[in-house]
Amino acid sequence: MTVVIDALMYLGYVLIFPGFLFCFLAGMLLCGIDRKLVAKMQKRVGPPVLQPFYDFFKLCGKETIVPDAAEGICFMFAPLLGLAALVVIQLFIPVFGFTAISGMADIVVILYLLLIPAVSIILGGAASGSPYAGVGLSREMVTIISCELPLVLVLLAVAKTVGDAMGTGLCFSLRGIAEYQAANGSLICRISMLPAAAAMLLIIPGETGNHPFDAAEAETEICEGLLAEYSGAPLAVFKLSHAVKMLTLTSLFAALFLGGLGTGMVVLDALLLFVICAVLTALTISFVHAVTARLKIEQIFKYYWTVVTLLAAVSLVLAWYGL
Amino acid sequence: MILLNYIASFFLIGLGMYAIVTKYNLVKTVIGLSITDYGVNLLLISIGFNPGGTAPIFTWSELDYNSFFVDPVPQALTLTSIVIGACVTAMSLALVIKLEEQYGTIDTRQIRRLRG
Amino acid sequence: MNYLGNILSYQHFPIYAIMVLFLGSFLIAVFGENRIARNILALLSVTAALGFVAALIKPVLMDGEIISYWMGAREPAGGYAIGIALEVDALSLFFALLVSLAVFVSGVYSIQYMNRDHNEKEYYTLYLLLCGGVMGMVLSGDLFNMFIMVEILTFAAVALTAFRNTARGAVEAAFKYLVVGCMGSTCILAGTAMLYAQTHTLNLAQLAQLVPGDVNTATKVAFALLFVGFGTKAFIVPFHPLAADAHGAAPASISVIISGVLTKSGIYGIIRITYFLFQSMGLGTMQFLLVFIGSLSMFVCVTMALAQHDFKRLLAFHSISQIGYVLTAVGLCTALGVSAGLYHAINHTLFKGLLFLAAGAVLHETGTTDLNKLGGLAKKMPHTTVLFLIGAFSISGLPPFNGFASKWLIYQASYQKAVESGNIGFLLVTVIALVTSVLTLASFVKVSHSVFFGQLPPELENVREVSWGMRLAMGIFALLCLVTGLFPGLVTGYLTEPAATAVFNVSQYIEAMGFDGSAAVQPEAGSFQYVGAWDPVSWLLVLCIALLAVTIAAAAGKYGNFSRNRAARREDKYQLFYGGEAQELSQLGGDDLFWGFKHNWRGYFNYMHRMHSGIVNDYALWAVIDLALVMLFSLIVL
Amino acid sequence: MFKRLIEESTEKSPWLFHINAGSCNGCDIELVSILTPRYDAERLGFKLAGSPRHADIVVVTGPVTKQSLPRVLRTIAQVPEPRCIVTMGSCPQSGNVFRGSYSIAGPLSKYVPVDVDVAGCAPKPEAIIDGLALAAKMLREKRGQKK
Repeated sequence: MTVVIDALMYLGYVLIFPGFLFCFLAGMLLCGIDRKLVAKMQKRVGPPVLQPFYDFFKLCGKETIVPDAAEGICFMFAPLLGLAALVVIQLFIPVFGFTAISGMADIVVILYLLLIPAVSIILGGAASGSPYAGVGLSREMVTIISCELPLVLVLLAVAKTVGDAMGTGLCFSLRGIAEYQAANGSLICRISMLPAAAAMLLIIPGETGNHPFDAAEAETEICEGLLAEYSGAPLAVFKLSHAVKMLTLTSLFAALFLGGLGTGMVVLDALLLFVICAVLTALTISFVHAVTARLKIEQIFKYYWTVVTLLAAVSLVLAWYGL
Repeated sequence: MILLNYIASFFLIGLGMYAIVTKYNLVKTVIGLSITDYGVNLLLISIGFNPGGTAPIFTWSELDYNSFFVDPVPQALTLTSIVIGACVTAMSLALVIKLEEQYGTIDTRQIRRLRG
Repeated sequence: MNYLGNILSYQHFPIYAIMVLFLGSFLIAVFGENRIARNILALLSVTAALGFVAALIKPVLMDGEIISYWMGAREPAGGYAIGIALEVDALSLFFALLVSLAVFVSGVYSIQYMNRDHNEKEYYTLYLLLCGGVMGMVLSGDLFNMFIMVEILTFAAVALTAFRNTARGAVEAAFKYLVVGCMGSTCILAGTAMLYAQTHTLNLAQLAQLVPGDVNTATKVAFALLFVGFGTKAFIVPFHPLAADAHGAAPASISVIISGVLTKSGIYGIIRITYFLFQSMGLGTMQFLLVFIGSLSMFVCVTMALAQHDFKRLLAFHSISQIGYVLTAVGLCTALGVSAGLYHAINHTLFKGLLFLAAGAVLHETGTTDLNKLGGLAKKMPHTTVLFLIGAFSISGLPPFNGFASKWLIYQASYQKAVESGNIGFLLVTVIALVTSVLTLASFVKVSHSVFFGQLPPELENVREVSWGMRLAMGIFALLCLVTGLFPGLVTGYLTEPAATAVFNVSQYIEAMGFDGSAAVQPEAGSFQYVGAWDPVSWLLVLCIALLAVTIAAAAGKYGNFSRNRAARREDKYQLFYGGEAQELSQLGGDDLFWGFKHNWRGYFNYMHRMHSGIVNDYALWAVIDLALVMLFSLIVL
Repeated sequence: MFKRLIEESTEKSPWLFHINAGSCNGCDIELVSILTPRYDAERLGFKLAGSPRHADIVVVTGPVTKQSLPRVLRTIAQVPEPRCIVTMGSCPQSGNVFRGSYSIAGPLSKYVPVDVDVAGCAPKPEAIIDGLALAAKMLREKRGQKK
């Protein structure tokens, strides 16, 4: 009997919270808030907050065209894989004290799991056979490389700080990080973590491929790159994935640096997480979008491997000497 | 074991490597390989040499702690090494012939289709 | 009956495993004219070798026994080992398992892969000679014997590199490999000679007993010579260009052996001399040497691979990059590090074998491996594509494949080492390893786009899927990639941890041969403790549930509702969008795909391109410089 | 319910793809101007898509020259159903001052059924938004017809 209840609970985690339903609603709302905020910052009225939902459902109702040159199975299956992988990452990221199945993976695993959605979009685009997708693929991959180095440094700095405090030297476990923060307050209160948090904030728009780091999906330049040949439902799934990725990265930030804010009640925590994610989105994605122009791909690389990496490295060195 | 032998054999090894590094002629490269081999052979044979020792031909019953003989193991090793050296020379010369056929030259500076 | 029982005792299995391969080689040389006889002989000997090695798992890896085998029953006399010995501890057997597995799969693949070549007889003779050489080397308990086997395998590898001697650059690659490889072999022999001069023995166990207590200039020089000699076999930096040349020219089944097995034999040699003969791994400087060379190989080769546009050459550079991971992990000198390194060694054999076989399949069907001439093969070779992708994901370390499991351990080991030793340098190693991993992913994205996705050039319209035998061989590797990735506990528990324990148990190794091992210096091993958590099976389960949910939702929403009418597909609607123009062939070449990255590093890339000049003298010069530096290093620190 | 959601959404999220068929750029600039803060068509869900595969509404400007005709038709064919075709400015509707020129193949309605004509040279942004909103309504009807 307990087995059945356990199984149902896990199914609930996957399907409702923090799985699909939460991802879908929260991600789409974040996307809507982002668009509204950018519009407000540009003195426009902007689309309704529910606009991403309209877009999603409209795309679901459109015809799906698979080009003759495309490899059909990969082309159609890649979006689904990417979405599923993203939702699974969201499952692993602890929601303050609520660590449903976070014990299964640590931060290095998260680092690699974050590659799967990117790889799936790359494979889908490559399978379409479009030369625009080829250019997009190249840029997407370079963006990933750019973000990887600072992200690695940030994660290592967090691991070191938490590990020092727990006496084990280093701690990769997400559950460990969540528990440490629940007991000792958020990591962002430590001096050594401030540059890391700043670096992480700068990484978020790059990882999600938002403006100004959206050279890979430059719609005016290379016809949205990897998505050039996608239409209808698969495109809807990719747009959804993009929204969920925003949620994932902002909640990863919350889990790494703001873990001490939890109230202990799951429903409240979920709401709190959403509010934090929205604030972070406004800060990192909308604001940066409104004030900058798109960077060229080699500028993105240079920016991440100099400024952001330096920030993260400072944090790591500070953490190394126990500040 | 005499220090001079060490010096001589390492001189030979060094000479061989010098030839491999500086000579642009394939045949000279092969000669360099051979010289390196000879250097090692000299090293091996001089290790086993005992001044005044007898030939190492005994049966178990004859062997006692007073017998003074040249160490037989390095000689066996040297024989093997000479054979291998001959193989290296033969094989590399065969390859040189093939290279000459395909590239029309035996200058290493022009045999560089694989690079980067 | 008793006699038969004696013959079938597992004590004899190591020599049988070596013998069947050499025997097969000679028999094929004699009777190999007949195609069927040749194939049966080759398959029989590789299967038998695999069987003999597999039969040793129980006593050696699980029960921890060390098999010592004196050829001709010549036991040591008067305290000195005169006879030739085989000594099989968990480490040797671990590598022997890798060898026999790779050899077996590559043998299965060869049967149909080589059917368009002439001189198949010579191919199989040399092939089995190569396999026997590697097998003999890892099972040997005698330094000179190791040298002989190294020579045999170098010879066979050189000959096989030049096997398709009409192919572009095959002979050139073989010659370069021969020159530098023989310099390496000569170094090994010189080192052996100098050790013999000091200790008057060639037996590894006895050397391990005598050498560390008597470190003088001669043994220090011998260390440098042996290290560089085995380094050439492992193709670690600065010997990596040779690997690239050799892999590019050799048949794919040989590339599997060279990258999966021959490089491992070099790593095996390095472990033997550093951990066992000189017992120097306790020294921080010695760890620095291994980790430094390993990290350098890791990074230099992955960047070199990004600049390649030949499928097999690219794979070759990646091969050395992964060897860098193995060497780095082994050089950390912790139980977790060695275990992680050996785990990565298995995985490297599996995924790199798979990738080379996939490259071979592409070459077999299309006749080229130039990334700029290929494209869109996924529609023509769907199975090969899937198998290639499994290999590519494995090597880039995407969960749940095996590359991730071992890399994950390596990151932990290096970071733990950094924290424990307080040395920030090891932290850099973790960062380099993580960045290398994502660069590896980048270059495999490039390959999959340039070869399997994108558009199909019209001249490849008639390409077909490869025959079942080749797919079977790739399938075995792919399955093993998945299994070793999904059950890391099984691999570490039964294979790598016993082997890692053996690495740190030098005195046992010495005593198994009847010598006194009480004085052996053993470094502090630490425990196999993980700082993170990774549960691939549960993860896969959750992913499957998620994927199922998405798929059901998609199916309910008529997701796959698109036109499958072939006749309609010629219409404009189903052509690619080219800004309004009619569809034409436009495939992005592999050369400069990651321009944004390369542009920022153009100084480095241009410099590397100039350095890899392709002139054999330069490579020989690197070898000499490397030797000089290592010699200086060992004279100072050892 | 799902069906109704889709039908509701179809009207509220029309994405535009703009084809210049030999236009003088006057209309093109006016089209972009509807997305500016002053007119902000994004509040109705309008968005410029990068690729015809993503679009719902194809906006054609220019008199459809002989050179551009096959490209225009091909691109329109690549837009997935349901789709609306909007001609903007007088050129694609009548040929405007270019009418009768040797190089003009237009008007566009000779080749494909045009749903909405927004007249003017160039049309006012208000007119454009009005026309596009009309096209968005037609999108919903078209979807209803298909089912």
